[in-house]
Amino acid sequence: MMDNMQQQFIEAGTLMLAGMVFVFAFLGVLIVFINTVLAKLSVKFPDPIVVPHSRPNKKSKSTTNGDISPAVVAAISGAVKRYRSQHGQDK
Amino acid sequence: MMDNMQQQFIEAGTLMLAGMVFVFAFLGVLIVFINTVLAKLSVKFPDPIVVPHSRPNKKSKSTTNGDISPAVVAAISGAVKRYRSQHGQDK
Amino acid sequence: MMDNMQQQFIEAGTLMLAGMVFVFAFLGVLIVFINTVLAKLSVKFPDPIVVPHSRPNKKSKSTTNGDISPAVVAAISGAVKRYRSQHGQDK
Amino acid sequence: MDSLIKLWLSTGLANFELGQIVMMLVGWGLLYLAIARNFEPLLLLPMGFGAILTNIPIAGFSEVGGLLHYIYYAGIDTGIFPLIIFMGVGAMTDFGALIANPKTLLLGAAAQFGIFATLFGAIALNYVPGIEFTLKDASAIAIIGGADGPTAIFLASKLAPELLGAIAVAAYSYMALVPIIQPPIMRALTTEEERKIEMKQLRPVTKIEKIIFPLGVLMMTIFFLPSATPLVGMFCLGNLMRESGVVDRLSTTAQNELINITTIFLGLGVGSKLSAEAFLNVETLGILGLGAVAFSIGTASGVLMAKTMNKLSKDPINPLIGAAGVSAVPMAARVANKVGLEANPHNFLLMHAMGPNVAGVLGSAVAAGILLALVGS
Amino acid sequence: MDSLIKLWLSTGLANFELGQIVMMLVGWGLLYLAIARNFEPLLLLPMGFGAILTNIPIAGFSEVGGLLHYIYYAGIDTGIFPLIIFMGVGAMTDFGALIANPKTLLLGAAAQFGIFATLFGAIALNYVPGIEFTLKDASAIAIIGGADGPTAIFLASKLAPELLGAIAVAAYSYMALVPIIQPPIMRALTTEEERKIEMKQLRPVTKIEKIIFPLGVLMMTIFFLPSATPLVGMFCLGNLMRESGVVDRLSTTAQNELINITTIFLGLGVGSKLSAEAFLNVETLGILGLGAVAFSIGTASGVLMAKTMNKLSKDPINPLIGAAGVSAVPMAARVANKVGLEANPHNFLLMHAMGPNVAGVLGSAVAAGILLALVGS
Amino acid sequence: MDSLIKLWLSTGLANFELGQIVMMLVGWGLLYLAIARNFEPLLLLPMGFGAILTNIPIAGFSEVGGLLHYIYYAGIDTGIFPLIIFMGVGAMTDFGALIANPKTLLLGAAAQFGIFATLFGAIALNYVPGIEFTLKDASAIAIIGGADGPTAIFLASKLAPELLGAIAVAAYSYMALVPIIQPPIMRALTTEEERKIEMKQLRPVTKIEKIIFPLGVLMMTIFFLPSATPLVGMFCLGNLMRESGVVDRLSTTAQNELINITTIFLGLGVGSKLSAEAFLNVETLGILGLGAVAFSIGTASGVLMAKTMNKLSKDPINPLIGAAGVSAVPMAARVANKVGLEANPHNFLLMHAMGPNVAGVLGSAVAAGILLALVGS
Ligand code: NA
Ligand code: NA
Ligand code: NA
Repeated sequence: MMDNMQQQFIEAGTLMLAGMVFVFAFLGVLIVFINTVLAKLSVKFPDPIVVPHSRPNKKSKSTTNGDISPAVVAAISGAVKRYRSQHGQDK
Repeated sequence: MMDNMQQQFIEAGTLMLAGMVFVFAFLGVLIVFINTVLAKLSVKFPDPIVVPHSRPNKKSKSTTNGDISPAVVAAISGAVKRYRSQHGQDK
Repeated sequence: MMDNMQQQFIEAGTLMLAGMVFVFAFLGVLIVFINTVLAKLSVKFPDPIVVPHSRPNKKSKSTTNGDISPAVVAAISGAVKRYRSQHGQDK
Repeated sequence: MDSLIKLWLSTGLANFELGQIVMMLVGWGLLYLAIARNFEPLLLLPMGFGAILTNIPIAGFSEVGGLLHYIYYAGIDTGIFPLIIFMGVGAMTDFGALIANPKTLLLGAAAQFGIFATLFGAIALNYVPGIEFTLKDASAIAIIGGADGPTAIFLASKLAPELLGAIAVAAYSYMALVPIIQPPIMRALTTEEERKIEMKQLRPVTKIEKIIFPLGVLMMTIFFLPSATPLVGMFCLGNLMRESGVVDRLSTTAQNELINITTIFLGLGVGSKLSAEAFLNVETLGILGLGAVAFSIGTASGVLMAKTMNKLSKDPINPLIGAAGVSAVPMAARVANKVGLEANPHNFLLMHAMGPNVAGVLGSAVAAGILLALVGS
Repeated sequence: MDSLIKLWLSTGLANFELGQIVMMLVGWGLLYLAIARNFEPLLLLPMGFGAILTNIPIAGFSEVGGLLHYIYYAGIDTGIFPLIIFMGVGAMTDFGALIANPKTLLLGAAAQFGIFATLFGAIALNYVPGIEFTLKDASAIAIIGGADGPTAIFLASKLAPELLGAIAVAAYSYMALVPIIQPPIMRALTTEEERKIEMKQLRPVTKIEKIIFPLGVLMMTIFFLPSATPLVGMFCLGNLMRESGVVDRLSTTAQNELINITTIFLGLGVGSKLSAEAFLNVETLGILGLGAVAFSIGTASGVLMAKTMNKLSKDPINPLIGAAGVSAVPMAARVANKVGLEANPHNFLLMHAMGPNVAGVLGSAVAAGILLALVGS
Repeated sequence: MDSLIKLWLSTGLANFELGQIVMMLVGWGLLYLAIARNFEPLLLLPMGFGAILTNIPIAGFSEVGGLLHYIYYAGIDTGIFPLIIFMGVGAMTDFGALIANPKTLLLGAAAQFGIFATLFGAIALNYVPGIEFTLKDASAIAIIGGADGPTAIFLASKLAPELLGAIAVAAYSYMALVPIIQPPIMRALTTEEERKIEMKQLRPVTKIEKIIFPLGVLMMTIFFLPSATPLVGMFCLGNLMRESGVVDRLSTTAQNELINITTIFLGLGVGSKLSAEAFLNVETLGILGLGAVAFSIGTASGVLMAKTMNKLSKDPINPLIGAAGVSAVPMAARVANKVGLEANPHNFLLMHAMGPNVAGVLGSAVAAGILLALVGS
């Protein structure tokens, strides 16, 4: 039985060693991948420059219902501002 | 065969009796439960007093998309009021 | 083997013929169905005449969350218009 | 030529049997009721469609390899679909009105007399030649009086699967007919004065009460009636998800997409039991008749119980809300409200009727558990 | 040390077979088409991903106990996933344009010649050494000409499951290529004058017509072609849920969450059939070639039919809308609109092309039913 | 009378066994933690409920024919539910912070020492009488240190299904306890100066990088560790659906309805493994103890690694973000941010901590793959 325990400890130790080496190696290679492949790709295919407020517009495409066009959003924002200034309310 | 019918009627009658007694007993105990346990709990853990319009705000959390902040809702309500008063429209 | 091929060609040809005849017959009967049954029904049960903006109202019932009442929509539209005219912005 | 004969032999026209034609007309009738009359369309539309599909000659929808076969055996024979629906209904149910006025639980109890009286009636129908209901059959039929669709389907799938189609048709049809069946009974059993009774406003109910309530119901069911725990348990799970406030995204999904998806398949699967052999017999007529009786007795019991309580209670109780004890949420509560308004235009009974209404859901789940425990094994 | 060897032996690198590498590249190619070229990404993205997963050495995705194994046998082998998708597509389809101009059904019929001509071509390919298509194989391949994904997957799963992967790849790839394949054929077969033809505005269609239409289609299918009722039936159920207006929550779920969930799993499951043994052979080349032929013949048949009808009809018909008869909704209708605008900038054909477009969906479902009836058993 | 005895014999009260009562209390405890303490309620609420249901006497929820039996064998024994959840998590994960600062992957790697040290500890526990963990058991227990629920459930269902309940309870409880377990360790291992370190703002990450990243991770897993491809593959599929931008409707569904539906059933199914025989033994105590150890070691390893890197790197690295390497997304990152703010109110570490946080998810999926590869067969 003690033999058995010793055997198990050896197996567990080997697992620990092999496991940690592998995890570091794997994620380490991923670092190299990011620093080489992805870095090159980001230079070669930069994001198109977009007017800031067109981003949320594109995101909202993914929601299937209840889309609100940016114009309406702008109008609402304006309404909020005026409403606040008229009512002197902040929250 | 008539014997069989009689037998079935007895079974059905017993079921009816046992069933109604049980249903009343069960829901009756539930009344006691509400009047004792729940009543005590409601005294011991009263709802926190909340500003009325914070409720809908909390509800809207559960919808994952398309949330509108309370400030915007307030602004829209304001806009609605002004719009109505300007246009003399009611529905 | 060549016999077999010839046999297959005959089968394929029959399929082609029977298939196209059937497809035309089927969709042809459907034309008759539309021109007779549906035409009569549309005369007998015309759509109720509705005020244009009550339609979208009814549609919006089907979306379970985030409904906006037509009054609010009208108010928002109004707000948009005023916002645009005030800011001279078009997009 | 050979091909044309084969094509002809594969048409429906060449293979129709009379029973299939009749059952297809039944399916059409259900679609008509759902679409033109707005009879419980969420279930009757897919169910009527399923009835049509299952009776198509040759197509084999309900045979091994057919779509409806898979749906039925995966979702209904196992009881999974009605239980998911019940979880969703639990997530949609607000027990506030019941907790504020717990006496209304007695109304929900009284209305279950519709179930047990019908059980007796179903056995009595065995005098009719051609009808031979076992006690299991009679129990499955009686549950129609519970006016609760998923409960009826769940119990029928356990006790009398061959009657499932007829029972579901009866249950949902009569639930849709609640606004027609109930008012005359309600008016006959109450006086004008009684119908005018206004009730005290309900007290506000705290969050902690709403959270503990489903847990208490669950514990009582575990202690006293384990056979009801599938139904009551899933119902309480849904209600706990709703009231706990910590899993709103699960509660929202249970109330919407999950219950919608399950409803489509439940309807199709139930419809697949509407085959000629299973439906076109004198037993179905008996079931339809008993269903009407069950609803009427349930309504009457609820009203009479409420009359009695009104006499004994210090706070006034409008007897009309007793009719809501049959469940059929929220239709029965609306009917009580409407009949009340006819007598007294300032009398809004809706919230008061919601108490017995949701009590009726619990009551019929309990009744189903009793039938399972005593007749099921 | 032992452990390291075991670890090495469990890597993919130590176990790759050539076929798996090639098929993984095919998977990558599909992802590229989906993401970079926007080729039917809703199906090709999960399908390409499934192709990669199924070819991972050791991982056993498509063996007993593997995820893709369960997905394939539960959803595709049974036909359930394509039928659910078809229900969702039905709930998204508006038959208004077709009902307003029923003659366009003939265009949807004509375009199905692409299917039957390809069937002939598939048999002819048996002259090529290494290719041996049975009549079932040929039928499953021919349905690519229907330009309808779920129909192709459904039929292939019934008639030739071992060709399912190649058929799905071909069907979706060519559907994505519609804007490239169709215009030259359309221009070659029409004159500038014909392309300029403006069509009469469509009459409004009433609600009752839209409700009865799917029911009429269902009845005709039941009478004349029961083997097509799984596809047509589920399509009509979806459309009825949409148009009836009484089950909006079911219709919304069928069009959104339910079809989305099913699409993810359908794509993965179809991708799992892209194994080296099943895909890397001369038959796949044949299938890809035949697919292109099928689309071209279907397009040409539709255009020629429209030309003929334009000559015979009192109301002008722009032959370009005939090309939309292949289905590939709504892409083919948009292509017709675009080619029409090139010839006449005031000519908006989109709504007119939607008629033959949805007629093509019905047409290829009917064609699939015929093939199942005559070749399936 | 007979009927009453039968009814009594069918009550829970007449049939309770002690173990069931204790396990029901465990279920109540989980509900309490979920609702009152907000401990990972999305899983612990359905799981606690499942624990109550499975221990109801007579009801047979987890026997053949019972709801939880179907849920467990269809969704958890097959591994399908955790994989669907992982796909949804992938669709919710933004790898931007990780790509912008790839060195943080080393922190995610270091924190996995919590897993492997616990494996050693689990074997050491075999000295305790009554505990006999095989290497498979030990591996399944150790994965608790990965602080990732679906990974733990997936691995336990493969390596030690009889321990699944205890492992899931431990994993989710400690994940909820992250804000209590981690800060003391973080403070003990860092100096005030180190905690004040401000990090350089992250560079913007382009769309192409975010699209290629999950594909690169997938390829590496295929090459080096196929046994991890179910977990990593589904995660990358979800992430690709998110970042590709061409299948937004699939991505939205994967992040919302699909993951919600699966979470309800996963919780119920895991709860069904909380039976007295499986849970009420000294092994469970061992597992709970080891879980705490695993979290602590993982946290410490991450912090120490970050300290070392800070000394070697030219850009400053705040050692607190190392603690986020255990995953427990996004709680651990928030804890790092909070402890950082205590030391320096202008120091916002949240985005910086997201890098090691998502790296920890990959790290523990890789660790799970290693354990499957070396111990699984
Ligand atoms: Na009831
Ligand atoms: Na087509
Ligand atoms: Na981790």
